Amino acid sequence: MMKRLIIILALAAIALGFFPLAMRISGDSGLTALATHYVEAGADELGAANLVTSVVVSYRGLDTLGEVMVLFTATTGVTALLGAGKSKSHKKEKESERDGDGRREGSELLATGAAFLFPILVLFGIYIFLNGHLTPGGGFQGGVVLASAFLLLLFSDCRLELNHALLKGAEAISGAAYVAVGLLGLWLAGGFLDPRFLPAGEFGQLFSAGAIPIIYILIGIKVGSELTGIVDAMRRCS
Amino acid sequence: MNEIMTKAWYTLISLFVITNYGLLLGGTMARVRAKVQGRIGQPVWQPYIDILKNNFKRTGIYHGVMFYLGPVFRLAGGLGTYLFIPAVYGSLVFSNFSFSGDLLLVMYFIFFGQLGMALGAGQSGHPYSPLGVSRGLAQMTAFEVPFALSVIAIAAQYQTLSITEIVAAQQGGILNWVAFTNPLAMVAGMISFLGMSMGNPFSVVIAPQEIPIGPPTEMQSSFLGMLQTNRAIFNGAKLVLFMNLYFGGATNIWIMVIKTFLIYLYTVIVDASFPRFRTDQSIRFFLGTPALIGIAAVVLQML
Amino acid sequence: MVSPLYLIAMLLGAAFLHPLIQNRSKLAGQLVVLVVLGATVAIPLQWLMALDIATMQTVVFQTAGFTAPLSINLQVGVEESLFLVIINGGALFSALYFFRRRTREWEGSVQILLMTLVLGVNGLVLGRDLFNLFVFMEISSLSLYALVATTKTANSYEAGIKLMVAGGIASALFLIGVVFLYRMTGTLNLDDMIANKQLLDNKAGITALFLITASLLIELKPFPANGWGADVYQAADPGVSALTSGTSATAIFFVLYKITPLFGFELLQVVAASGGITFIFSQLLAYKQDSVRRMLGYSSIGQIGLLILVVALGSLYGEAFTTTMFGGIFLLVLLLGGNHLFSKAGLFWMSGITGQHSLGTMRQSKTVRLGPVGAALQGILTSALAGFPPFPAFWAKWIVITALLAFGSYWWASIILIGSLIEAAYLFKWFLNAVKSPVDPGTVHDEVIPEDFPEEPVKEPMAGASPAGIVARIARQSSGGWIAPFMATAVLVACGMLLATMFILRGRISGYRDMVLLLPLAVLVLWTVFDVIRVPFKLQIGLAIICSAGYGLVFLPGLDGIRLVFGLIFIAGSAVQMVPLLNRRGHHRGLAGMLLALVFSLGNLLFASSALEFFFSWELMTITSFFLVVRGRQASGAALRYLVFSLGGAFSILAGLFFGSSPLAALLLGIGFLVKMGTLGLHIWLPGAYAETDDDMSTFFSSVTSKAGLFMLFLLAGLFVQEAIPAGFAAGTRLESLLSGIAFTDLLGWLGVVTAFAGAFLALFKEDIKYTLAYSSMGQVGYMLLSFALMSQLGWMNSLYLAVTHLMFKGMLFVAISGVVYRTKTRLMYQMGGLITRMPITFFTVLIGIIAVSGVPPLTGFGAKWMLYTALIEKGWYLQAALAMFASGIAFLYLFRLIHVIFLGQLKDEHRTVTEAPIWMLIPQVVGIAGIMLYSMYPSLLLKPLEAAVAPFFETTISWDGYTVLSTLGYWNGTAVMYVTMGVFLVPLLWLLIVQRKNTQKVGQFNIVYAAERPYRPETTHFGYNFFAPYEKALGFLHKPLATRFWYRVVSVAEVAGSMVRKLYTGNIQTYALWIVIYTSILLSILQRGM
Amino acid sequence: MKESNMDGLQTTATETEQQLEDMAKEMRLANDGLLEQDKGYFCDVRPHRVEPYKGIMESFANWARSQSLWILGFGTGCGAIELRPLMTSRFDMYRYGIQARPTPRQSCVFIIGGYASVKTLKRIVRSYEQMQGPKFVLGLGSCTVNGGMYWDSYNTINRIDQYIPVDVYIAGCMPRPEALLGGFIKLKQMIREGKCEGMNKYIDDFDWYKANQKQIIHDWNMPDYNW
Amino acid sequence: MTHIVLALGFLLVCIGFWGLMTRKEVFRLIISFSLLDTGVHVIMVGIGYVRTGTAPIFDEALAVAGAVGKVVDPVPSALVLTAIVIGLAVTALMLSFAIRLHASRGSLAVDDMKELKW
Repeated sequence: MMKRLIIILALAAIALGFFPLAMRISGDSGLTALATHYVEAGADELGAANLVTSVVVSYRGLDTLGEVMVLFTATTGVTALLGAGKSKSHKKEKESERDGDGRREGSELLATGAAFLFPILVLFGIYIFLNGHLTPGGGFQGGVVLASAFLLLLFSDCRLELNHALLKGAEAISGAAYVAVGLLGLWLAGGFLDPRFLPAGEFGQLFSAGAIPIIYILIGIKVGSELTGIVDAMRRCS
Repeated sequence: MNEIMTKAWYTLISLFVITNYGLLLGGTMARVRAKVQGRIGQPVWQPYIDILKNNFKRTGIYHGVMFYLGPVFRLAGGLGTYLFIPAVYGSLVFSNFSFSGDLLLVMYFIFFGQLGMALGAGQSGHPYSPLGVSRGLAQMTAFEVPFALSVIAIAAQYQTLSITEIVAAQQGGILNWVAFTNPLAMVAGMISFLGMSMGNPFSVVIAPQEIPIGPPTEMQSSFLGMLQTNRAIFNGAKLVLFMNLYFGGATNIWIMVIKTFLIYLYTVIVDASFPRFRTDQSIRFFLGTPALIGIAAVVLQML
Repeated sequence: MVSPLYLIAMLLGAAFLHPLIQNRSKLAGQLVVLVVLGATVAIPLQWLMALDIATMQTVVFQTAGFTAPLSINLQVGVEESLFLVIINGGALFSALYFFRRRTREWEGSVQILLMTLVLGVNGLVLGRDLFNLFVFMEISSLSLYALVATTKTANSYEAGIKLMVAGGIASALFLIGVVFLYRMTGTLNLDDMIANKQLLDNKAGITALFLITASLLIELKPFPANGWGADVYQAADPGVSALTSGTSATAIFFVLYKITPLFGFELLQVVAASGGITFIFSQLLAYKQDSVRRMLGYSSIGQIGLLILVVALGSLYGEAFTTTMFGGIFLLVLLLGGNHLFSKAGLFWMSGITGQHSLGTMRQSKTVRLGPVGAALQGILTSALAGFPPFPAFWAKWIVITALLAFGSYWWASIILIGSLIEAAYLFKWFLNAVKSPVDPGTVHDEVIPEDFPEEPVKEPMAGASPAGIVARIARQSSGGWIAPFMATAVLVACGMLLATMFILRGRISGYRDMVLLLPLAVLVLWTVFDVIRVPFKLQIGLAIICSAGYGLVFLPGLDGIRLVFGLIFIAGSAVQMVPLLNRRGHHRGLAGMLLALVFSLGNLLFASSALEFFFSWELMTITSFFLVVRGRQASGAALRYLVFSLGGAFSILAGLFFGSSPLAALLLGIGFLVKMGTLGLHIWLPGAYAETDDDMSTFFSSVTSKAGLFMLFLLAGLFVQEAIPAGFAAGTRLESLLSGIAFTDLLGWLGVVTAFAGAFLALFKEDIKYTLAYSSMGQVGYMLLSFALMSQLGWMNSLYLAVTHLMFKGMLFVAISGVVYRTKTRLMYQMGGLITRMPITFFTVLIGIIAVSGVPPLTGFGAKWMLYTALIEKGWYLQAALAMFASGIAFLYLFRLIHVIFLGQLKDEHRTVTEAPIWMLIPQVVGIAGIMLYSMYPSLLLKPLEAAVAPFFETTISWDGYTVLSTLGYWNGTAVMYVTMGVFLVPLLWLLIVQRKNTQKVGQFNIVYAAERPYRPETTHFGYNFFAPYEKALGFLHKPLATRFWYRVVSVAEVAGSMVRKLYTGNIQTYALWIVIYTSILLSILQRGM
Repeated sequence: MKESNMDGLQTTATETEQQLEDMAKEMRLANDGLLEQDKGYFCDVRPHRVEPYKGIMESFANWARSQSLWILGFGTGCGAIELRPLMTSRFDMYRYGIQARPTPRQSCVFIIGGYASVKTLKRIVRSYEQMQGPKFVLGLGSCTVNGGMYWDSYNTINRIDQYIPVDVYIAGCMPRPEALLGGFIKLKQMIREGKCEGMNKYIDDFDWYKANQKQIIHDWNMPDYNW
Repeated sequence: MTHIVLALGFLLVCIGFWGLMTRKEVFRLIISFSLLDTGVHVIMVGIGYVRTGTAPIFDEALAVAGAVGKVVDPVPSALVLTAIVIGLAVTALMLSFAIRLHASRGSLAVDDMKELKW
C-alpha cells in the first residue's frame, strides 16, 4: 500500500513537472521557422507532394536510415535471441505433434480468408510504398502491410516454412542498396542521401521526387522482410 | 704520553679504591642484614674470600663465546659506569673519565653490562636464565621511568646534564642538595634506586629456588668471581651516582664513604624488612606513585 | 579528409551485407568486422591529422544536400575525432576479444550487433541534430539490449528486460524533451539551439532541457536509479559489459558533454550533484560487492558519475578549468573517459578470460589464479583505473583537484578523493584476490603465524628463451582473448608515457634534470623488455644496482645540505639493500624493474621542482612499492592496507598542496607525510607491509622508503612552525583560545614520541620476528619525527643522524634476519634458538645492530639518544623526554628478545644443519657493520656534515672541542667513550683468558643444571614464547589495538553504508522503474523550485 | 677413508690419522645410555685430572676454599631437615663462611642428606658431576655409611662412597645440627690440609664409579659424565 | 485542442508509468511500455498541431503557395514516424526477451525476476 502511495506521489510529481511544458505550448503559435521553410520550399526543392515524406526521406534522411538500422538491429537481436532455440523448439514441436497437442491448426475460415487476402494485402503494401511521396504512407507503412500479409499467412498455416535465405537476402540487398543510393546522392548530388541525383520529374506524379520512391521501395522491402522475419522467429520459438 | 700514564695511574687508584670499598660495603651490609635477622653473620671480608675461592676453582665450563664474554661485558659495564662518573668532586684522581660524556652517557652505559650479562646468560641454554633476564629487564624499564623523570627534573633545574656541574651546583651547604631543593625528584630517584639495587621487594629477578638465582644460574668459577667483582664495583658506581645527583656529591673520599654508606644502608633496611613483589606488581608499582612523583617534579620545573 | 558519412555508410553497408557474407564464409564475415572496425579507428585518426589541433578546429558535414537546420549535419572536430579514436578503438579491441575467445556467443548476429553498436555510438559522437542523436542512441541501445542476451542465461534475459524498461523510459523522456525543445526553439540543430539559448530561459525550456538531460543521465545510470545497470553488468558477458561501460556509456556521455552549453546554472548544479552522488555511492556499493562483474559495474557507474561531475563543474567554474591546461575541460573529459574506457574494458575482459566471478570463492579456487602476464595486465589496468601515474587518470585527477581547490570547491574535491580511495581499495582487493596464492589468508590481521613455510617457487623452465619460443608463447597467450586486455594495456601505457613526457617536460627540455623525473617510467619499460627477452634475474638486479649507483654518481653531486643526506639514504642505501636480492634463484618477473623504479622515484623526490613533479614521483613511489609488497607470500591483506593508507595519504597531500602555507596545508600535508612514516594512529599498514614483504625486500621498506615522509617534512618544515589554529581565528570561546596556542611542532613532537613508545611496546609482544622489526622501525621513525619537531639545530641534526644510522642498523638487522628466515624457513622466533653456532656472522651483525638501535654506548645509537635528550631538555620538553626514555627502555627489551630467542638458548634439531647466510646477504651486513663502527669511533665524521647541512636553518647551539661535542647542557666525546669501553672490556677479558686458560670445558647444549634432571627436547628447554609475560600482565592493556580498531570501525562504517544503500536495489524491475521516476521527479522539482 | 686404506696408498698419513682418531676416541665417552639422536646434545669429553697448585699457592687456595664453603641446597634425603636449622640465628652457619647456593655450578659442598634411593642416586651423580672442582661431599647420617636402617631395602643404596667419593661422614640417625657443624669444621681442616682430593679420585676411578652407578641405575638416560 | 492532446498524451504516459510500476507480469509491462510510448507519440503529434491545419500533403486541396498557416507542422509528423518504428523495434525485442525468459524460467511474473540484485 505504501508502495502504491509512493508511486502515486512520484507520478503526481512528474505530472506536475510536465505542467509547465504543456502550458507553454499552444496551437496558435503557428509553424516554426524550420517548418515554414519546409512548407514553402520543400515542394520545390524535392518535388515530393507529401511534405512529411520529403522531411522523412530527404531532409532528415539520416534519421530514416537510422530508423531502418534500428529495425535491422531489432531483427538481428530477435533472431539472435530466438534463433538459437530453433532446433530445440522444432523438436519440441514435433514431439508435441506426436502427442496430438500441437499448435492449433488455423480454421478453415482463416485459411480461406488468408488465401484470398494475401495477394491483395501484398499489392496494397506495394501501393503504399510506391506512392509514399504523393499520398499518406510510405516505405514503413507499406512494409508493415506487407508483413501483415505474411503474418496472416503464417496464422493460417502453422507448418508454413518461409524461405529464410530469400528473406535474408532481400533484407541485406535492400539495406545495402539504400546505403548505395545514399552514397550516389553524395557523389552525384548535394550530399549523402540527397535524392536529387535523379530528375525531380513532374510534381505529383508517380515518377517524381528524384530517388525518393526508390528509397521508399527499398525501405518497404526491407521493413516488410524484417518484420516478417521477426514474426516468423517469434512464431517458431513460442 | 706522560699525561696518559698519569691518567692510567689515577684510574687504577680510583678503581682500586672503589673495588675495595664496594667489597667491604657488601660484607658490612651482609652483617647488617644478619643483625636485622638476629644473627652474627659472615665476616666482613667474606666477599674477598668468595671471590678468591671462585677464582681458585680448578675446573670450569662454558657454553659458548657469548657465555664466555657475558661476565666480561658485565664487568666492563660496571667499570665503565664507574669510570664515567666523577666520584669525588674536585678530585683529580677520582674524576675518572667523566670528560667523555655526561649523565646521559652514564644512564645508557648501565645497559651495556646488562646486555652483556643477558647475552651470556642466554647462551647458557638454561631456560631459567632468560626467565630471570626477562624479569630483570622488564623491571629495569619500569624503574627507569621515575629515575628518568627525576634526572630530567634535575637537568631542568640546573640546566645541565654534566654530573660535575650538578654536583658543583649543590655545593655550599646541605640545603643546596637536590634532596632539599628538589625533594620530589629525590624521592622518585631514591625509590627507583631500590629497584636498581634489586633488593626486596624487587628481588624476584634472582629468586633463589624458583629460578635458581636467575641469569647467572650457569655461571661458576672465574665467571662467577668476575660477576661478584662487578657487583662490588657497580654497586659503588650506582651509589656514587646517586650521591652526586641528590646528596651534594662528595668533596673528599671520606664524605663519599659516609654518604654512600648511608644510602646503601637505606636500601638494605628496606631489603631486610619487605617481602617480594611479583614482576608485574613491581612494574605497576614503579609506573604508579614513583612515576607520578617524578612527573610532579618535572612539572614543577616546567612551571 | 574523409567524410564521416563514409564511416557511417561503411558500417551500415557492412552490417546489412554481413548476413550474406557470413553465409558464404564465417571467417570472411569475421574479417569484415575487424576490417570495418579497424577503419573506424583509422578514419578519425586521419581526421586528426587533417585538423588543426591547436585551435580545436571543427568541420561540419551536411547531408541530403541541404544545410544545417534544414537537414541533419555531422560535425568532425578534434574533440569528436579523439573520442571516436578511443571509442572505436575500444570496440575494435572488443571485437578482437570476441574473435579470439571463439566462444559460441560470437555468432554472426553478435558481429552485426557489434557493428550496429559502433554505428550508433559514432552517430552519437558526430551528430549535431538532437533527434538524430535520439535515433543513434536507440541504435546503440538496441544493439546493447540484444548483446546482453548473448550469454543466453535466464539472468541475462532478466537483466535485458530491466535494461530495456529503463532504456524505454529514458527514450520516452528524451523524445518528449526533444519535441518541446523543437517547438520552443524552432530547430532541432544543436548549434542553432545553442545560438538561441535565451529562448529556453524559462520554466518550460528548462524542463524540456531537463528531460533530455535526465534521459541521458538515466542512460548513464545515476544513483539511485541504476539498479538495472548493475544487474546488466552482472549478468552479461564481460565482453558486452566492456562495451556497455566503455563504448556505449562514453558515447552517451559525450552527448551530454555536447549539450552542456545549453545548460543554465541550475541545471548544471543538478547534474553535478547527481554525478557526485552517483560517484560516491557507487563506490560504496562496489566496495561491498562480492561479484566481480557487479563490482566493476558499480565502478563504471561511479566513473561515469565522476565524468558527469567533472563536466558539470567544469562548465560551472569554467575559467578555473580552462586556464589550467590545454583544451580545458575537454582534456579532462578525454583523459578520464579514455582512461576509464580502456582500463575498465580491460578489466572486464580479464574477468571474462580468467573466469573470475566471486571475490569470496576466488581465493579458494586455484583455477583463476593469474599467471605473471595476467597479473601484470590486471595490475596495470587496475592502477590505471585507480589513477596512478603515469596513466591518464592521474593527470586528470591532478587537474580536477587543482581546479576545484583553486575555485574553493572543497566539498567536491573531497568527495572525488574519498570516492577514488574507496575505488582503489576494492579494485586492488580484487587484484590481490586474483593474484595471491591460496596459502595467503588474505585477511587483514596483525600477525600471521604460518603453519608451514611454503616451498621455494618452482623454477620456470627456460625453454621459451629462443625468439621462436617467445613468439609461440605470445601466440599461446594471445589466444583466448588475451589480446584485447593486452592491447588496452598497451594503449594505456603508451598514453601514460606520452602524457608523462608532456606534463613533466611541459615543452621545455632545459636539461637532464627534467628527464630524470621520467627515469622510473623508462626503467619500468626497459626492465619489462628484459623480462620478455628473459634476461636472467641476477643480471637484472645487478644492472639495477649499477644503475642506482650511476644515478647517485650523476645526480647526487649536484645536491647539498639535507637533500644530499636524504639522497645518500635513498640512493646509496637502496643500492646496498638490493644486494641480498642477488641471492635469489629462478626468475622473478618485474621485480628488478619495479624496485629500480621505486628507487628512482624516491630519488626524484629530491629533484621535484614543482608540486606536480613531486606528486608524480610520490604516487609512482606508492604504486611501485605496493607491487613490491604484493609479492610477499602472505601479503595481500598487508598490501591492501598499505595501498589504501598510502593513497589516502597521497590524496591528503594532493589536497594540501593547494593551500599555500595555511594551517590547513600543514595539516593535510602533515597527515600525508605522517601516513608514509607510519605514526601512531596511521600506522596500521606499517607492520604488515614491512613484515609480509619478501624477506630480502623488507629492509628496503623499513630502512629506505620510510624516510620519504621525513624528507618531505624537512623540505616543508616552514609549514609546521605555525600555530595549528591561527590566533585570529580563535578569538571566540575559551576552548578555542586554549587551542590556539598549540603549534604544529608540539603536535608532531607528541605524535613522534607516542609513536616511538607505541612502536617499541607493540614490538615487545610479537612472536613473528619481522613484525618485531617492523614495529621497531615504526618506533625509530617516531624518534626521527620527535627530533624533527624540536625545530632546533640539535633536533634536526639528530633526526638526520637517526635517519642515516637507522638506514645502517635497521638495514643490517632486516638483512640479517632475512638470512635467518631464509635458512630456518620460519619467522616465528620461538621456533628458532641457538643459531649463534650456526650463523656466527649474522649473530654478530644482529648484536651490533641491537646495541646500535638500543642506544647503548659506545655505538652510534647513543649519539642519537644523547642529542635527542639534550635537545629535548634544551627545548623544555621534559615529559616527552621521559616518555622517550621509557620507550628506549622498552626498545631494549624487544631487542634483547630478538637476539636471545633467535641466536641464544637451545638449538633446535631441524636447525642443526643450518649454515651461515648466503654471501649476498652478508655483504650489506658487513657494509653496515663497517659504517656503524666507523661512525661509532668517529662520530664527528657524521655529525659535522650534518651540522653543516642544518646550519642554514638554525642558530648554532653546539660547539666542538676536539672530538668532544658540547651542547648547552652537556657534552659527549664518542671517541673517548669508545676507547674507555674498549679498555674496560679488554682488561677483564685478558684476566679471564689468563685465569681460565686451561681446564675450562666447552659443553653441549643440554649440559645444564636442570634440577638434577636432563632436558629432553630443545623445544621445551628454550624460553622464547611470550618472553615478556610479566610485562603483558602489567601493561597489557596498552597493547590493545585501538588504532586498528578505529580503522576497522571506519571500514565497517563504509561497509554498513554500502550494504544499507544497496537495499535500494531490490532486484525488482518495478522498484527500479519507481526509482527512475522518483529520481526524475525529485530532480525536476528541485530544478523548478530553483527557478 | 677405508678404501684408501685398502689400496695401501698414503699409508703413513692414514695411520697417523687413525692414531689421532683413536686417541680422540679414548678421550671421548661412549654415552651408551643415550639414544643415538640425543648424543649430540651432550658434551662427551672424558673428565680429566686437575693437579693442585704447588706449595704455598695451593695452601692459600685451600684456605680460601675452606673459608668459603658453598653448599648445594639439595635435600637428597630425610637428613636434609637438619640442614635448615644451620641457617637460623641459633646456628648461623654464615659465621663460618658457609652459604647455601641453589645451583650445583656454584656450590662446592654436597651434603648427602641421609639414605639415597635408587632414583635419587641418579640425581646425586648428576649434581655431583655438575659441580666444579674442587668439590667436597659430606655424608650425613648412618644411611650414607652403610645403609643404616634401610640396609636391606630394595630401593636404597647402602654405601654412598661406592658411587661418589665422600670426604667426611657424620654418623647418627639423625645427627644434630651441632654434629653437622662439627663435620664442617672437620671438612675445613681437611681442606686446609689438602686431603680433600675427592674430585681427582673420582676421575682416577672413573670407570669403577661408573660401573657401580650403572649397576644400580637402570634408566641411565644421561651422558656418562654430566659436565 | 493542443492542450487536450498534450494532456491526453501525458495521461497516457502516466498510465504507462503506472502500469510499469504496478503490473506484476512482464507481458503487461510491455503493454504498459507501449502505452507509454503511445503517449509520447501523441504528445509529439500534439506539439505539431496548428489550429485549423491540415496534413502537409500537397494535392488539389492544398496548393504549395500559401500553404503556411494551413498545414500542421510536418516535422513532428516525420519525427513521430521514426519514433513509432523505433518503439516497434523495442517492443519486438522486449517480446522476444519475454519469450526467452519464459522459456528459461517458466514464469513471467515480475516477482520471480529477482535473481539479480544488490
